[in-house]
Amino acid sequence: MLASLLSPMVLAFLLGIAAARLKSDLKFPEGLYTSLTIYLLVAIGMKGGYKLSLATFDEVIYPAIGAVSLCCIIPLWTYGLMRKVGKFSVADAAALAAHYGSVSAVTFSAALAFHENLKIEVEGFMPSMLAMMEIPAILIGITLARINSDSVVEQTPVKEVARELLAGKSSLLLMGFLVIGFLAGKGGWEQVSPLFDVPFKGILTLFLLEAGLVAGRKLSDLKKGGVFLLAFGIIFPIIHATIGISLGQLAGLGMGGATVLGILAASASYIAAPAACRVALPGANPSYYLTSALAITFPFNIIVGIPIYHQIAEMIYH
Amino acid sequence: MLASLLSPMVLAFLLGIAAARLKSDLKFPEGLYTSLTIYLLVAIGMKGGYKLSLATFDEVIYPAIGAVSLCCIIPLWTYGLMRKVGKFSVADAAALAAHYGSVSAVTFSAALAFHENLKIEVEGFMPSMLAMMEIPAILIGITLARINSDSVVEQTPVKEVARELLAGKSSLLLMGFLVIGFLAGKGGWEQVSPLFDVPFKGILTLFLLEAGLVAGRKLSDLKKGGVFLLAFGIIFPIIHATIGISLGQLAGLGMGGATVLGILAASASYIAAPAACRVALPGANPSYYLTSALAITFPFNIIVGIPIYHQIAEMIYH
Amino acid sequence: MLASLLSPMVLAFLLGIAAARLKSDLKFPEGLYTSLTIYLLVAIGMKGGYKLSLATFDEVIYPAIGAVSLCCIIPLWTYGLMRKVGKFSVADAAALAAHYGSVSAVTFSAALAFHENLKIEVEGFMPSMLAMMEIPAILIGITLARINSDSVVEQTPVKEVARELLAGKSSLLLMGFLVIGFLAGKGGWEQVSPLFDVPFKGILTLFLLEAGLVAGRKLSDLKKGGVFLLAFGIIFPIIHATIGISLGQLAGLGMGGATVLGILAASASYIAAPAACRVALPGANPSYYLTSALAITFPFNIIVGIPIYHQIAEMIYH
Amino acid sequence: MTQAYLLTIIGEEVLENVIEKDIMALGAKGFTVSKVTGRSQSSVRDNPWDGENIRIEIITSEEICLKIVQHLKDKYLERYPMITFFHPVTVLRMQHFY
Amino acid sequence: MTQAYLLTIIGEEVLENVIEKDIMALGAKGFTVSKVTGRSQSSVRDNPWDGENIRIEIITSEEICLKIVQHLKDKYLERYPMITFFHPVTVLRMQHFY
Amino acid sequence: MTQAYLLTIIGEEVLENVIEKDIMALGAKGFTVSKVTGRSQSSVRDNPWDGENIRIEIITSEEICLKIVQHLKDKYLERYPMITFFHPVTVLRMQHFY
Ligand SMILES: Nc1ncnc2c1ncn2[C@@H]1O[C@H](COP(=O)(O)O)[C@@H](O)[C@H]1O
Ligand SMILES: Nc1ncnc2c1ncn2[C@@H]1O[C@H](COP(=O)(O)O)[C@@H](O)[C@H]1O
Ligand SMILES: Nc1ncnc2c1ncn2[C@@H]1O[C@H](COP(=O)(O)O)[C@@H](O)[C@H]1O
Ligand code: NA
Ligand code: NA
Ligand code: NA
Repeated sequence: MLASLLSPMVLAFLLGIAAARLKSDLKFPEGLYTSLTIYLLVAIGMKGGYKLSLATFDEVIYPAIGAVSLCCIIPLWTYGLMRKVGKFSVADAAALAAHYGSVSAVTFSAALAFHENLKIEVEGFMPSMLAMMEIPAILIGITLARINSDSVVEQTPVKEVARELLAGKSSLLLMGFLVIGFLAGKGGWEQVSPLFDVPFKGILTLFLLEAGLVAGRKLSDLKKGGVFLLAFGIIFPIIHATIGISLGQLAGLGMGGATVLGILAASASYIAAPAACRVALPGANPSYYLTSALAITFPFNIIVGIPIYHQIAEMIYH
Repeated sequence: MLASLLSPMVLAFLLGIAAARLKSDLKFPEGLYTSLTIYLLVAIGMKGGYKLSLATFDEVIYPAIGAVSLCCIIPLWTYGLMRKVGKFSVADAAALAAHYGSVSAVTFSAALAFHENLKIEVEGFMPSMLAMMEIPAILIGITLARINSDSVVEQTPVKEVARELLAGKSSLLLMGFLVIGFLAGKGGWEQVSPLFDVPFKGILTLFLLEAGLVAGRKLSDLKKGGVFLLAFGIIFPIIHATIGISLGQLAGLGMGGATVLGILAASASYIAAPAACRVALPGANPSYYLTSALAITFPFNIIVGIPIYHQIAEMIYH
Repeated sequence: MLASLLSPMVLAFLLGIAAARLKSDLKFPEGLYTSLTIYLLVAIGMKGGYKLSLATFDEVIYPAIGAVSLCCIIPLWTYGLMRKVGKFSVADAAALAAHYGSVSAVTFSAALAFHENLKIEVEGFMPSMLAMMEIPAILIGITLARINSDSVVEQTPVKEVARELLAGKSSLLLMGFLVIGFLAGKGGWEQVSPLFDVPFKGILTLFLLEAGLVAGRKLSDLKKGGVFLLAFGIIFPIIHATIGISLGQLAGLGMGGATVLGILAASASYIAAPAACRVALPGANPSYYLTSALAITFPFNIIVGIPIYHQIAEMIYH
Repeated sequence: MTQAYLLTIIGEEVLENVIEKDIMALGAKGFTVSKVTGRSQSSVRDNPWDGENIRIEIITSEEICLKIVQHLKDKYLERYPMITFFHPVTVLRMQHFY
Repeated sequence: MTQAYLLTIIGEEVLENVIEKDIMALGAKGFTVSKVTGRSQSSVRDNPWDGENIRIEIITSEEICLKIVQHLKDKYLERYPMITFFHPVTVLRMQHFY
Repeated sequence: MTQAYLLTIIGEEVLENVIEKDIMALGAKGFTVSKVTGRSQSSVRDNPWDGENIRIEIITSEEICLKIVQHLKDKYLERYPMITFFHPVTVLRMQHFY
């Protein structure tokens, strides 16, 4: 656990938070942020596709069913909880459901790096789970809002929203390069792995530095979210992770793979979901969903969540 | 041929085209596009210069004569054809001549990657051919316009245009790093090859993704160019490639090198030529030259042209 | 010495100068410049921190005392000289003192690359000297301006300026990643060294190309600085380097480490100092401090200074 | 030289495409876009996580300007962080703009 | 639709934060920022080494506009490369701006 | 505070240097440049392959403004995708601008 805290990735994230608190003038150029995002999605997709080409259908199908179930159920209970207990508006509850049902590619990457450092094997096809889990929850969240709101202002049909999500940059890169990695196979992978594999953790370190800068600035918004959101943003990921790990075990994944599935369940989206919600749920207040996803759940997962879920997996598997 | 279609480079290009057709919001930040361009030119130049330092004068001189002849003749007949058969205006014909006489560094890179994958040797000094072939055709195109147009509005003397082209970013980087690679030799190359050689194909993959995004958007302009331009943009590269390969054989190049020379002849410029034509031939309509260079010839070369030229070379050489 | 001139780094710098003189349209996108800067600072810091974790307190403490003394004394005599001999205003003299007392991370990187090429060992903890030497001189320069100027317009307390400097991006990244490298140790370093170590010299080559572009444009400002500044910008670095090398020997550094300490003393800041002076010393004219730091001392150090200081060190050590 | 109106819209980046489609449909002949960041009492739009803004500028006739403004008011202004304003400018080649 | 003022400030990037703090303290309700480069007889601000400029735009009432202008004049205009200018614009939702 | 003119030119990036040289030669004392993209019925200028646009802004006297406009009209407007427009603004430190 201490070893995990002392990884360059986590330390860079903490440095970013510290820099933001110190009001540092450190700022990543906007182009660099976007470039790093493109890199991470391409690299995850490409490697995952190549690894998927090495896996059998039987290995992949049960984890896939588990993954899709997770991201269909999580938004449902998140929505219910937010409405009943949290007293959030329909739009806000739906947006939170979309974010927590969807997944974070960066948390996923940090999870892979964590396991690599501990030399625990993770099934190579896990990036395909990441790709499958990104979009359904967002569609469910938006649909929940439409069903439950009498004043549906946004008329875009759900089908159109689905098309936009599939063509949205994060899923397009992830799924596109899954396919490319799959088709290009070993020969193709070897041509590009010096860029997409070897320096991956270094790039992730830079990205987490930037993520820390933003998370640190958002810490001052924590009070806007209130105690409820703070508790939710920490407790629910733990619950989701536990369910995810158990489902992963059921689906025949090894401990590493199951932990990563748990971490996917525990993570909240920060690229696809916010963009979709801005357009489809303008009535939802970004303070709620961005604060909880970015300033609570994301740092929690990166810093202490991942090691905790690893402990939970150890308990479940032994 | 299928192996070539399934390379990550070609697949990324196809993904870019698909993304554009799906109206994806994927967009490379402008700084990333420029950075990738700088990288490719520096990397090609540096490696070519180092390889040139290993070659003898005799090896290089005949291919060089062949290369320069190619890029002096191609614009002449292209201009004639465009005026006579295509009925284009002087400015449009001259701009097309400049583009097709000049060369594309990215097509060149794809050609190198193609040969590397097939483990066919290519003379290391070929980047110096790329550098030599970039500018002459553009100057010829612009001169043709001046000679043939009575209403020469643009008074900049050709000498000044030549200076600007030589100092233009693509030729400056390419030729500058050819010299640097030559002077720095093996010791210098080893210091920078981890950046300029090892991840090269990965960077090229990203660049072709971006190129695909633009080519895909331009597909809808195809009709503006008309059937003539479409036919020209496919047939002439094949003719130019065949001539280039034959000249390469005459000049003593191996099959790999001759194929690459053919591909250079077949390729159309998309960095230096458009910039120069905007300034020196404002009367030329970018829809024609950009559409044919970027939406017809470039994709054709990347996807099926290179393997076809390879087949032609096999026939010529065996 | 010739070998040093023919390194890709130095040649790229010269190419940049040439491009600027030829009025090339080559221009790095602003985001690329900032990204390269972030990379260099992170990479230097991270590697230095890791190497520091391998060193003993006794090895580091005397060089550290030497380094801090250097950057406290240099601004004092620079200020005196500028006022008395150069007849500069209080603000201009103070700004020059701040710049020459502080250090340049890029000159430092070039010095490391120079020694690596000659296979001369340099103590791995030298980046911590770089980090320590960045800020004190800037604070001293600003304080000198306040003490000596009756019309102190800028009321920001020095304490506030110090806080801003410490949280300023260059020192934050350098010191932050020193700590991260130190804490993450060998395991951490191995995770990120494919990005932060292996391609380092290639990145430095790109950065020096950009630096050359700016230095080349500034050459035309040389006359604004006058003969005095020209002489100062060349002679003082030599003096500072000699003192630095001697102090390094006294402090027990090997010849490589001492030379690098000398080079730090000889170098002038170009990230932290200009930014701080713009805010705290608006009365100082950037033509003076930027011209001398960027168009005189920086090129001098990169091109001929480093080999000269190496010769001086040879003399002192043998 | 003729009098025309310069209409400026500042709003969320994610809306760029829809707004552009709307204004062209309402009769604008062209537009210019730049990336901006911004802050107001209700929005922080200065980093890629929260999202950034775009500024769309349209030179057009008074009539089309008012039509676009009305459309923005109906469709976006109450629901998204967005502002819009306009003022007269002198242009050359008026046939270019309306 | 009401009349308001669009005040533009063009100055050094390094001053962005302090200027923003100042204008909010003087009563502005928001602002928009973009990166620009520039040149004048006394400044070259078109590369990251010399530093680049920012343009800050504020829509506000005439009164606050003049207050900010006065403040800029006192605090910055004589000491930094900076220019400022303003003109009236028509805005929607005036309560948004002052 | 004096009245001056803010002249805006939007055109192709590749022309940046020549236009800047021209306007300084015609008497402008400075200018500000930003990167923009744009579209019109005859141009798509929103990606680096087609090329992007720049916006050049010049604060100057009415006289020099009109001189520059005339020059643009003669030299560029009919041949390049380019628009230009101007309007009066209030400036401080008028000696700065003309
Ligand atoms: N008073 C103002 N002056 C200039 N820009 C503003 C102002 N208020 C808002 N903006 C811009 O408009 C965007 C949306 O504003 P709002 O709808 O107030 O959240 C902000 O992010 C700013 O970029
Ligand atoms: N006449 C002008 N027109 C437009 N922008 C100007 C003008 N003069 C100065 N600027 C801008 O204001 C910045 C500071 O100007 P200055 O205070 O004259 O050095 C310059 O870098 C330009 O971006
Ligand atoms: N009506 C308009 N409103 C705002 N910007 C325009 C307009 N028309 C053209 N532009 C801008 O001016 C550039 C050149 O326009 P054009 O000469 O019409 O091709 C375009 O790419 C746009 O950036
Ligand atoms: Na989740
Ligand atoms: Na060609
Ligand atoms: Na120094």
